Amino acid sequence: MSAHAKPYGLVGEFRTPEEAAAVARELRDAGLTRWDIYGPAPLEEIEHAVPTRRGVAVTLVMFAAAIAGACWGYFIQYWDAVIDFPINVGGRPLDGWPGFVPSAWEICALFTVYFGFFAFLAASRLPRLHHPIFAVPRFDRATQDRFFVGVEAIDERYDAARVREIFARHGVVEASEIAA
Amino acid sequence: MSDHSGHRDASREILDWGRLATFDGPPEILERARRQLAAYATAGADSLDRRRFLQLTAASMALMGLAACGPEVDPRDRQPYVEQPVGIVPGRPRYYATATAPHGYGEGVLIEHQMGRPIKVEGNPDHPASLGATSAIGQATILSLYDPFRAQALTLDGSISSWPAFATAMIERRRSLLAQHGRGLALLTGTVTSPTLIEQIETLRRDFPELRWYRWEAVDRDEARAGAQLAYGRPVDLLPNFAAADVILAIESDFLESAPGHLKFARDFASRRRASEVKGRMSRLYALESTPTLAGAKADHGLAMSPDEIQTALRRLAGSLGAGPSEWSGLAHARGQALDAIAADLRGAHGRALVHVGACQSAEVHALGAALNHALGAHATCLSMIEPVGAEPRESSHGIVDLTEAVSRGQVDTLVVLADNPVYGAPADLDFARALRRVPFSIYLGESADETAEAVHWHVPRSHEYEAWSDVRAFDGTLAIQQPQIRPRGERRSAHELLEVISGQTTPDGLAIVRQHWQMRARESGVRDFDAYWTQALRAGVAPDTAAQRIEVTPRADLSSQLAPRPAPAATAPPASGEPSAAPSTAAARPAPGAPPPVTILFRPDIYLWDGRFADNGWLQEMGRPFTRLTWDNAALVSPRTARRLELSSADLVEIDLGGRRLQAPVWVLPGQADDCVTLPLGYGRRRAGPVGQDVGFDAYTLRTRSTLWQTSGAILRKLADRRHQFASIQHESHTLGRDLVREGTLGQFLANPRFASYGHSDASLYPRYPYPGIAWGMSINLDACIGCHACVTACQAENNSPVVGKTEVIRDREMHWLRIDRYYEGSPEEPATVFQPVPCMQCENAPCEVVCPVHATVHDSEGINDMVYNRCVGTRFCSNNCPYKVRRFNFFAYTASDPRPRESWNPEVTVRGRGVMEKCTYCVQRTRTAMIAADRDNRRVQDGEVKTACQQACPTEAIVFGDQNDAASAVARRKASPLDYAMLGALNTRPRTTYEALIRNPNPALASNGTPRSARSGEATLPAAGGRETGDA
Amino acid sequence: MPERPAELGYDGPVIGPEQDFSSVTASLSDLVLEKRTPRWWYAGAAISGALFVLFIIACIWTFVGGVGVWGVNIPVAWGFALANYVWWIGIASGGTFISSLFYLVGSDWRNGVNRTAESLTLFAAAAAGMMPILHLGRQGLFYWLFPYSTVMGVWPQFLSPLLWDFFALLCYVLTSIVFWYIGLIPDCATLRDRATTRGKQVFYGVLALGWRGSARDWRAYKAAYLIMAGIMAPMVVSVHSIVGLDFAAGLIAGWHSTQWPPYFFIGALYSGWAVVLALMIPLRRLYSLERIVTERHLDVIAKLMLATGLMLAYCYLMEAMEPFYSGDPTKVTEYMASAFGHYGATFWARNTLNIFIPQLLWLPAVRRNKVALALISVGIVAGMWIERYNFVVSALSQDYIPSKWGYFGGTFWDWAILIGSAGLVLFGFFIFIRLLPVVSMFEIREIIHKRRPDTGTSTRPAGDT
Amino acid sequence: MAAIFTRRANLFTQIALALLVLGGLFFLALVWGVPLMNYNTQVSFTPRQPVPFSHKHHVSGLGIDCRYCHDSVELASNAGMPPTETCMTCHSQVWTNAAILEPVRASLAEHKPLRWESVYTLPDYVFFDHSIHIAKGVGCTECHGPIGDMPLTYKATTLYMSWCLNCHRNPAPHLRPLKAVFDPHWRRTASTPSGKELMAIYRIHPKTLTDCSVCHR
Repeated sequence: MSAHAKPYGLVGEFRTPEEAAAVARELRDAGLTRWDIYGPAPLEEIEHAVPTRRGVAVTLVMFAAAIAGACWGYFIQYWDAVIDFPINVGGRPLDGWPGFVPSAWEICALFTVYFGFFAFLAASRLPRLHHPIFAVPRFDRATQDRFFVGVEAIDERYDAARVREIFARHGVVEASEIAA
Repeated sequence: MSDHSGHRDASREILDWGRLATFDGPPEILERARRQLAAYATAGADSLDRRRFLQLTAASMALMGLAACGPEVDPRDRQPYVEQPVGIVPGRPRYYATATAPHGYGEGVLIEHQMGRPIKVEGNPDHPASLGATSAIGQATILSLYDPFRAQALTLDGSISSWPAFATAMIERRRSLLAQHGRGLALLTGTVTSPTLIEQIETLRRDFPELRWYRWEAVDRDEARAGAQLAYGRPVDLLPNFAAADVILAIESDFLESAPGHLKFARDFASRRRASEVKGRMSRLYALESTPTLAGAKADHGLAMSPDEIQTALRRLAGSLGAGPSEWSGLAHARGQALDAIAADLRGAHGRALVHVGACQSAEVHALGAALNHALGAHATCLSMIEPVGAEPRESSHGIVDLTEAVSRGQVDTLVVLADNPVYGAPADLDFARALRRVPFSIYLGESADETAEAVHWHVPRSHEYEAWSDVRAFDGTLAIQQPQIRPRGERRSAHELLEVISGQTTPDGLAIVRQHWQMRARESGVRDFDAYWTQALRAGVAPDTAAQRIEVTPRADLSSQLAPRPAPAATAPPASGEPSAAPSTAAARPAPGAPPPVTILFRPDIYLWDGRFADNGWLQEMGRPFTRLTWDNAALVSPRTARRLELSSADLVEIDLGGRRLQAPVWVLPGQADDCVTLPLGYGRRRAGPVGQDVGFDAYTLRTRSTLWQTSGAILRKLADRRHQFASIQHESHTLGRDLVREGTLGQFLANPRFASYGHSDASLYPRYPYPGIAWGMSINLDACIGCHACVTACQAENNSPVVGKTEVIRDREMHWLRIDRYYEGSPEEPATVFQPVPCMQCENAPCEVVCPVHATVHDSEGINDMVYNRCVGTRFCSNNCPYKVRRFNFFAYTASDPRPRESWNPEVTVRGRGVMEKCTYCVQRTRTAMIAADRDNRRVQDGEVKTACQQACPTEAIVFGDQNDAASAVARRKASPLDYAMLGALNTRPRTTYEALIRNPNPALASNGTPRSARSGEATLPAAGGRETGDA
Repeated sequence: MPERPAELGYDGPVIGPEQDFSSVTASLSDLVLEKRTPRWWYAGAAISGALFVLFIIACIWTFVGGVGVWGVNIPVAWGFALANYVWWIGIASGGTFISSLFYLVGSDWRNGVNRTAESLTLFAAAAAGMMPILHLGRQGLFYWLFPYSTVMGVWPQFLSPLLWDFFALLCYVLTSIVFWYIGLIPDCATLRDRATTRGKQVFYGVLALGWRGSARDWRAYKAAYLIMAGIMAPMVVSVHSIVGLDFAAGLIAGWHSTQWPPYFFIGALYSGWAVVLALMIPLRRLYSLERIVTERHLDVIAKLMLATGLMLAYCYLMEAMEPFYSGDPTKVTEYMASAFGHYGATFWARNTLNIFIPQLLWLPAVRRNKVALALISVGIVAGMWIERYNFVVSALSQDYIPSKWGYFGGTFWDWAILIGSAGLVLFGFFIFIRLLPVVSMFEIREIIHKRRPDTGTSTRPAGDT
Repeated sequence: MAAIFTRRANLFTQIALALLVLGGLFFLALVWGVPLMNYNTQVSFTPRQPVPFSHKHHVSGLGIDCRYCHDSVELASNAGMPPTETCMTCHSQVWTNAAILEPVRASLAEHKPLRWESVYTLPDYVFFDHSIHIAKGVGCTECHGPIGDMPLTYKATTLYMSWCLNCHRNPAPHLRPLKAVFDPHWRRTASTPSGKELMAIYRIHPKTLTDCSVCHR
């Protein structure tokens, strides 16, 4: 670890989600905000330990997209068939609204899924191939079987010593400070 | 297009001969046509250049002339005339009157021209043999005109020669002939009804006193002639009047299909059959026949019987009606009761009864017919007689047999063949080809390089009847001038021109020849202003009062004694020379022991190919035969019972053994065929023809001998084990299976309850009905009047650029006719009642096809026509699936691009469809739109009858009526007001604009049990269960 | 691996008890990263690849020659293409349905098979997507189904079932791609981190989009995934109902019936299950995944298949009852024709393969005999195609107008397209099992964790140095 | 562990994403834009002609009526291109040996038609009828642009179906009194009857004008 380079923060490696979650709770109580847990699967205890609104945000975006998609899907059909170029098709009424529903629904689904995907990427700032945290030793196991707690230095309540102490109390395998 | 029904003469013009379009150098044009069409085969815009080429460039005419010398023309070129012909308005059709003579007798036609190119044939309303209608063949003549495979080059012994060379040779020949007074000079013609030609022959006789004129038609009216000779002691032509007859007895009659004047006969007949109009005055038709005819199909009682039985039957009738010795009335006959009932009916209709005998019947039968007519008092009312229209050579013996003998005796050294392809059609036992080859100097004037052309020295290509000047007489003697519609291509010459060469004129001019003759006629009939007379005759298409004079003759009293005392056995056709003979057939083979019992063979012309002369016409080849529904094939037709007896089924191959002559033919089981009679349609199996006609079907002529031209007995059918033929039939199921397709009943039912056929009509719908305030095009089809002649189908094909797809595609059910005539059977397979039902697009107001199209390619217009927008179609084919009437056709391949016809022959008013596009009947929207624009230009409404659909215009029986059904006064509105009006499959609530008038039959109550029981919903009761496919199917 | 892991039994757990995060991660990602490409893979890829090439040739031939090279005609204007289409889209639906619906109901066995099912969906949907375009008369103009009117000023006709179908298929393909990919992201991250060569690291690294497994990201991820699943489930139903409407909305007597949407959807699930089984059984053996895709999985799907088969049987009965109940002669003739007429053979083949034989699944013995199960599944897959073929063709061949009855027969190119499209799907599948984990690793980890919340993680410090 | 991607990778990613988005937008632009480009529609393109015929000179300059040359325009679908004779009616008197008129004289002498390059080319499945448009008061310039002021004739309109529909859906603004139809410089004045009135006079029912069969047969 280099003293002069501005550090990204302190990252601790843990064996179990419970340990990581415990650390998280302490950090939260300590009022830190710029920290996160990195793990190989979405596990309840961790979810409970990490406060975030991203899920809600994504949900709202997708809901809006669904409404928008449905409306647009119906509107283009209605406008084309009834207003822009009305044609007598087999003696059926121009505004055959039941016939507009299927396409409208499909477009609604399309919008929902795609905006959901984009919302997820935006919420988690992906794609981002490079990230300082990848410098952490054995961080590759964050996607396999280990749990990492990373605390960012830019958090105004950040105090490397204190964090190390919390890590240690919860049986950290190794705590390493990495450059930004 | 529409206007000639109104102010007709204004729209018909005299062709400016000097300016006629020509097809010099066709190879370039055709080549380009094919290339260009192919280039656009895949796009809807495939015909893009073609139409500009046709319509937008005023110079396409000039171009025709220049194609040979000019470079390839950029399709984006606009080429104006250098000097614009007077009266030519680019984009406007013009009509020119002329006549066609498919069977030797004239039928007046008007030819529609676009930018100087003949495009479509219409009937000439002023011509007695047309009355505005055309036959299927008449419609198809335009395709023959454009047939790129017709001969163009004059050949000597098969190698290309030139006209001058021929002329010189001919002149030399002439000298030597003059020296010997024409000894050895022989002329072989077909039926000749052209006064000019007759005069020319007479002129020849002056130079060559010993000239001998022979006449031969493969399918001739010799029997009728001989019959008249026998009955009246002199040749006469009979003119039946079917409008006046209450009861008609048709003896295998051709009066609805091919007899001279058949179009008029059909019109008259129908005028007494449209039940909703004539009510109780509806006439009754009986038919006795060995093989089904259209007349038989329309008959209220059709009795199938062998030729012998027919003769016996006639004698029995003659006996009981006082037309013959009364003991005849006791003659034993299987259908005795029926015959007695018929006799009673005829007797009851004395003076309003008529007997008509088909050309294929023996002279005796014709004579008997004459006797019956006399006894029934028909002569005064329903039948008149005229001098024969066809010229009779004055030689006593003038048949092809005599010619062959003369040749073999070496008496002929110069033979001029004007007859149509005698080598192909001549009796098999003559070996005429060999004889012909022995003639030192032989000339053949033939349209294509056919079987005859290869057996002669000089083959002079014959110009098409629309390419040359001539004149022709109709069935009643009326004269019409044939004026060329287009300049002949290559070395083509007409018969007149050829004869002119023989009489010493090396550069003959057809116009001069004909005009000269007509000047003479005019002088005789004391016409002062000849030019006016000539112009008027050309414009009208008929020469005023040239109909033959009626003559009064009665059958000779001793007629019955003239006839053989006992009904002669079958196969009694006299030799072609014409005198009647009742001698039993000599060709009859003795059946070998153990062989299946012999059957009678009937030789009959094919209804469309006739004697084979139309074999090169794709439209006629692909036209479904009215009964068999076969295309691209003929078949040995056998009755269901005979088929069972011989363990045959349709498409089995059999070997027909007739006294040692063998022929392999596929079998088709045909309901209504007489038992133990096998019909072999003529005209197929051409060995040397164009790519269309060559080797299609089998050649029945190979069994036809001089003494058995029409029928012969003693043939053996041997089934060739496990070998089957693949037929291209366009209809596989022959019953309505109780579906609400055809509604019918008897006259009795109708009179009792006029609305008996209108039931089960629900207009209930969730949706409001779409309003059609302006014009509402509609069509009504009268099933009583439809005789199944297929003129409408051909007319539709001609008008709407429907391609010919060929046999393999038809086998795959991909034929392209927009209009089809369904043929359904009812009752017993032995003697079924036949129904013809024309099915165009129904133009449903609630069109199922439109709703399923994802791209708006088929939608409604404000007149209620179900538009088909070819250029918008992507080809999902859902519309066809969803059409309950199955009237939509799909371009599975680029049919139009591969169609050999030159592209300048397509109708420029209709898009030529490319590959992958759906198409269908549009009520000839190009015609309705043209008429509406014309009307709109001067702010008026379209008059009723101002626009006719192609099918309606061609129909000889006025079965199809089209017009604005919103206009209560219109013909169509009146038809639709009939109580018999019904919608096909009306229960589907598609609200078709095309409706039908239920079929009414007029059976003899005394015969109600016989033959054809039927109820309003006929079908369920009398029919075998689903899939009764006994008509067979390859 | 020579010695093969023992089976866990049909009532056993959905995951081997000894499995933990490290072991599943290792075994699954090694299949992709470490394992030498096995011979059977080359063989399979070669064969399916060859068929794929055949497919391409057949397509080109159809474009060049026109749909005339097929056996279609009037009246039978739709033939193989539509049967193939309905068949493939059905198979696709099955896949999506497994992964979405059973995700929503949270059944743990689903995590073992959803990845395979989804991948199958993808390729099947691709094959299905080809058919409607191929069968057009003028394939190049298919884009006219888009609402695009710059030049012509004309819009598509939105009341046409074909247009609904177009939208349904388009949206379905697009959405299932995303649904499939989003499920892959965390696993790609795992592969990125286990990859040993630079090439693989970059390849999977890019696919992983830099996924770090942050808890906050996981939350966004799960929210999106849950709602997607919630949308995909009804979407699958709608897509196949619309396919059913392509026929039900028609006037053809044999098609004009309200029961097709459910009928088609049930058929779709049925073929979906069958294909998953038919592929899973050999795959788990060849990749020795017995401890991860356990016999329990097979048992569950087999039971589901049996149940769906019974529903289908009910539909067949309704199909038979309707014409006779309505008494419409046309419908009756048409049904009789399809059952005993020209296409009778296909009718009975479908009943045998789809209804009669699968009844064997009542017997545990059969259900638990993997060979038998695989064979039955393959039979069902074939049977479903035959059902669609019979349905499309026989109804058209004999409808209202007897005079225009006619029959359809497939040409060489028809068969080439059918078999070739199978090549397309299988080839894609082979590529998939070589490049990506055949089982979703992170979802398996979830099960493991759920199973033993106390000892969710590795006991032995794997990979410690 | 060593990070797989350097910091630059993120930059690349962002660039790639940006390009992706731009590419998509560009594609859409093409789909909608390209068909409307003059290059595609040939609008304002002037084809080479055998003779540099100037409508400006003959129509505006000499005041020759359109129908003098296009004589079937009131009668038939086709406006008609003048036969060489027509040119020679004057040019046998004036400019008798002008070099640019050589092709015309040649045409008459060799009896070969002049080959004009077509300016307005309709696809073959479109059936346009001049006569009815003339009869309903649609002036030449509605489609042919300022033809009276064209030294060389160029294509003035796209001839796209959407362009046709503009007028067929709402004819009123495009109508003029019959006497003004052939006037290349006609302007609507206060005295000219309104489009509505003209529609009434001509009995034009826009509802029926968008029927497919009006133009496609």
